[in-house]
Amino acid sequence: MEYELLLSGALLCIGLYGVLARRNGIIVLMSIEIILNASILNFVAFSSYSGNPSGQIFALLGIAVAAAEAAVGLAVFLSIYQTHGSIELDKIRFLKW
Amino acid sequence: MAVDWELIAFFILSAFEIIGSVLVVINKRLVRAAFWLAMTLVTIGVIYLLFLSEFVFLIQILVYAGAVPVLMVFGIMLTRRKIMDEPGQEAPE
Amino acid sequence: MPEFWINMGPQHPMTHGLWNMKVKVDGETITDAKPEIGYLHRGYEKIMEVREFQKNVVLTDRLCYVSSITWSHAYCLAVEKMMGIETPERGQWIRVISLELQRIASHLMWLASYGPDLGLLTGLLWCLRERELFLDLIQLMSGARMNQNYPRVGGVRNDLPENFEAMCKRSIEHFLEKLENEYPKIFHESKVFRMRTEGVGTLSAVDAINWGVTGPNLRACGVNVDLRRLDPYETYEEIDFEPQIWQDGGVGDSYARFVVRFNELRESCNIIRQALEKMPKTGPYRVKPPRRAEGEGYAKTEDSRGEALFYVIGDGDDRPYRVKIRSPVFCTMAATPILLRGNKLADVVSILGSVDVCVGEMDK
Amino acid sequence: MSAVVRAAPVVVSGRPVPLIEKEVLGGLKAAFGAKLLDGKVLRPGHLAVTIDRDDLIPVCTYLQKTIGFEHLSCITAVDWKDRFDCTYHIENYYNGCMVQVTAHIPYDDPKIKSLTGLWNAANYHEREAWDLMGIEFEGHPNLERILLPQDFKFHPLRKDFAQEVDRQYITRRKLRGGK
Amino acid sequence: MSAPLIPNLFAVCKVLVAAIIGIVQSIIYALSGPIPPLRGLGDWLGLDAVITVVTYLIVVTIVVLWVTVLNLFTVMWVERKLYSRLQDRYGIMISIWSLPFWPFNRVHRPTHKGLGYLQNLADGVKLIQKENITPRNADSAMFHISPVLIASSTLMVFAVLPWSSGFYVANLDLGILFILAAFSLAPLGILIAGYAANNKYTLVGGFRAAAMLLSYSIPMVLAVIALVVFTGTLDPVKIVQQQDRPLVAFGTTLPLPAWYVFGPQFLGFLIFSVAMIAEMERVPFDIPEAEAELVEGWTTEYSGMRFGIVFAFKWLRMLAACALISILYLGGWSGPVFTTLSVGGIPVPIVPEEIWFLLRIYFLAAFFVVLSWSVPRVRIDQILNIGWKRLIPYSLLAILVAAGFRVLG
Repeated sequence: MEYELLLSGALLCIGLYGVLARRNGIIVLMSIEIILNASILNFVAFSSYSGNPSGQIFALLGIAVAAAEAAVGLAVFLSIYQTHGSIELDKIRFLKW
Repeated sequence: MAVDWELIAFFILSAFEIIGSVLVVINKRLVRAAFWLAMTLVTIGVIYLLFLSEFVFLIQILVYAGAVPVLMVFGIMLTRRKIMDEPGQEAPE
Repeated sequence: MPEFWINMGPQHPMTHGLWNMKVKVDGETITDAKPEIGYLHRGYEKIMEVREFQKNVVLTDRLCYVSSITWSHAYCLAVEKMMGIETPERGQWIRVISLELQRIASHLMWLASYGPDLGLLTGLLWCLRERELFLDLIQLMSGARMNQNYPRVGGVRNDLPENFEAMCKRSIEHFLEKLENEYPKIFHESKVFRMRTEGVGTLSAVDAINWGVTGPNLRACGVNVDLRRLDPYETYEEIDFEPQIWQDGGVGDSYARFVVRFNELRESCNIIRQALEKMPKTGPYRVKPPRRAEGEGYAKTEDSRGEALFYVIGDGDDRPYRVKIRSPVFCTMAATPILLRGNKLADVVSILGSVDVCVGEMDK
Repeated sequence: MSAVVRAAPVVVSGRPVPLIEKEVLGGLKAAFGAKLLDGKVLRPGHLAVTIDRDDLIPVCTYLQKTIGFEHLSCITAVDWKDRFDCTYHIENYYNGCMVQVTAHIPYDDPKIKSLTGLWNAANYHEREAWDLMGIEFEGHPNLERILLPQDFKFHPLRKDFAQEVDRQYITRRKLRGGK
Repeated sequence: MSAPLIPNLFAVCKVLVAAIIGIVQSIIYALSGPIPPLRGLGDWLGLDAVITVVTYLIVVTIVVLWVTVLNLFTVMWVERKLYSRLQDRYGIMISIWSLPFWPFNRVHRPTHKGLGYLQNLADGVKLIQKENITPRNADSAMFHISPVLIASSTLMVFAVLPWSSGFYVANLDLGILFILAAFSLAPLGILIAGYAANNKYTLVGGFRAAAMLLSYSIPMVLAVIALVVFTGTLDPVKIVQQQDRPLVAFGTTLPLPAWYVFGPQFLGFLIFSVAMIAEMERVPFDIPEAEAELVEGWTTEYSGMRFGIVFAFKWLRMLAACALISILYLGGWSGPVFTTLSVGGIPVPIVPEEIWFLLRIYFLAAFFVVLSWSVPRVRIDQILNIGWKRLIPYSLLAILVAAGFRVLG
């Protein structure tokens, strides 16, 4: 049990590092995917150890949300790219138009 | 000699998982990052399989590993201009 | 999505020959196009200045390698007009037959290459199969399949062989049967084919005339211009045929160009049949041309791709002083940017395939 | 209203009209008079006029706009060693009449007005004439080499461009290896 | 109700492997007199886990060979012969007589006169000899990895695809879902290949592949969902068993098998077939490698056997797609049984299930071949329109219809 928690914590830390340290928007999006995966892993692990299938249902919900989030995030980054010509996050100083 | 094969498999997969996700966040080339992301997603799906939740595993591969990295690479292609202009400008960051 | 240029050519499955179509795409939509030609420029106009009148026929054969006879015939006609000689009647009829046979062969080659352009390889094989019939007829008539060297200044090289008429009729019967029953199944009766061709590459009649687009491409815009009617040469006056025009609507798209060419196949068969009926069975087919000539002569003929114009100037020597070749594809190529703009990348093949590009005559 | 005057650019019919060339020539002579250096009927449906290069634009505008010669078929540049000739074949699709307008250009100043304002078709023809004969068309939007490479230095159709003046025979002696 | 030729591939192989390992074990035990440490090796070989692992390896090898060597070559041969017939030509004709090393070759025997089954082998040999070119500025690692990705994801399909009720590697409860998941992995490889080759044609081809495959995997999955509503299971063997009975409709027994095509699932069958043509990248929908405008699409820069792999796995996907359609809608391997022989007490069916299944697969393949060689290619915007505006609403309708029939009985 503790191993799964360790793995999920490690994934969370790696994803947080990616979100905080990298400037490229798409890498940030990928890091968010990794964080989401860490939480879904927890859901599945707890459901497996407790024998309660509702954790798996949460996992399925999380997967669907993550896929939708990736699509929406990419759409946002594409429009940012079209207006700013870049997806470097620290170069985008204003989000007005 | 009772070897916990599941634990060994879990350790191997976790090693893959952590190496892959580290490679995702430190990679300079975005397409490689997307490839490693796909690998971590598939690996985590196999970890779900260790927890005897096949359905989550299959949905993970079908939706997550099948669609999300493709979307990522799609976005990478659409936002990289350098390859269009002059061949060979593989963009670092 | 950034815009970028895509080179379609010089080595590309789309280009039937060597030319480079630079296409600027925004995603899949074409925003600009630029043809780059000249890869096959052989300096014909210069070479022809140092060869005698008769010997240039060999060169003009090679202007377009799929419709040799029409080109060398246009050259011979121009030289005859400059010299002021007239082909005997049987020679004219033989020329008409050979021209129409060559036109069918050329159009079939176009149709054959249009198939793979749209991803329909079966069309290629079927059209080449029927093209063999006409190549055999041409071979029977002139002795060669590709560069016939058949028209002469003042007539044609040799008379028709004995059983030519019967074989010609039989081949045409066979071909017409295929044309009516088989080809529509994979071409214009196919829904996907119409989806690919209808509404792409539209060209209005005013634009087409202004850009100098001629031939079937112009008739596909709804303009009733056929030089066989408008400025009859040889014996086309005596033949009853209908120039094929796109009737429905003023703008010509790829489908209109397809339909016009496809109907021209049928119409050419009709012309050949009439010519076989009406031609005198015996008689001279050639007059001897003078060796030297002075003056100028021009001939415009309806080539299989458009208006072929030869303008020959002689200065009293036995060689032409200046020969100008007007290639229809050369002028159509100038209009391709306005044909392509606004369409999708996949329509480049559908449009450029339908205008029937022959690089040999374009680059001279 | 004669069959000549037809300003609408879209043609519906295409049959030769007899004696059209005399009518066109008469109209041209009436409109330009002495500016036509030469004007003659060559064949039925075909006439040739000669003008100076300054009159090119008016004559062609008259031909296109007034009497409906809508098709610029060909532009030919000829090197006569003392002058250049630029010959325009302009055709009327309605009645099948073709006018051959020849403009004289002096040898040392090969320049002439561009016709791209009237016919878009003139674009490629003029580029070709510049490429091969070196006649400069003033007002052309994009006058660069078209058939020859961009870095080609000469205009090969001129008569002084080095060419093989010998007849292109292969004699039996040559075939056997002699001179 | 015919029977399979192989009752259970895994069990058969396990018996064989156990027998062989038993022989090896007895040899080792015999040798362990002079060399005592070998006894431990013998004991280890006798473990059940070792036998299972070895059996799995052997079963996977058998299925891969069966798929690639036999069925891949046959389906390629079917396609090439069939479209040659369609185009009035002979097609492939290299036979064993024309191979240079064939010892019984007579001198004046015409070499190109034969069935042509070996032509694919000859083409493969030719491709192996060719140079593998990597473009200079390509992202070389990704460029090399993507054929592997495509090939492995395609072979994953055959891990759970049953060839009869006994001929499979593993039978999962969620087998159909696994197959669809494996199918959905290939676009990533295609996209990476298109990006990594550093070529505009491959880039545009990759775009098109991603856009098309994403839009067509949705109706594919939706059609399967409609079927699942109807069947209540995702196990391919059970789905086939459900279809292996006569069709009862309106209270009468019709002279038809109860395939899911004949009924409310017909719409789903059409949608699934169209989506599968797109997955196979065959001609009406082969815009990712439209050879007319993009030279070879995303496979432009591949050469040598890498191109061969990419190319051959297109046919493998076609094979898998035909098998899937057949399992889901056309009754799989169910077929009439004529008689069974008895060979040494073991009943051997004369026309076993595998034959029925292969017949159905090749018939479907022939249908797709004829279809794809008689229509032109569709444009990218049209193909996306068909996918998003037609197929997805229709597949939702199919789900509704299936649910309605399920509720009303």
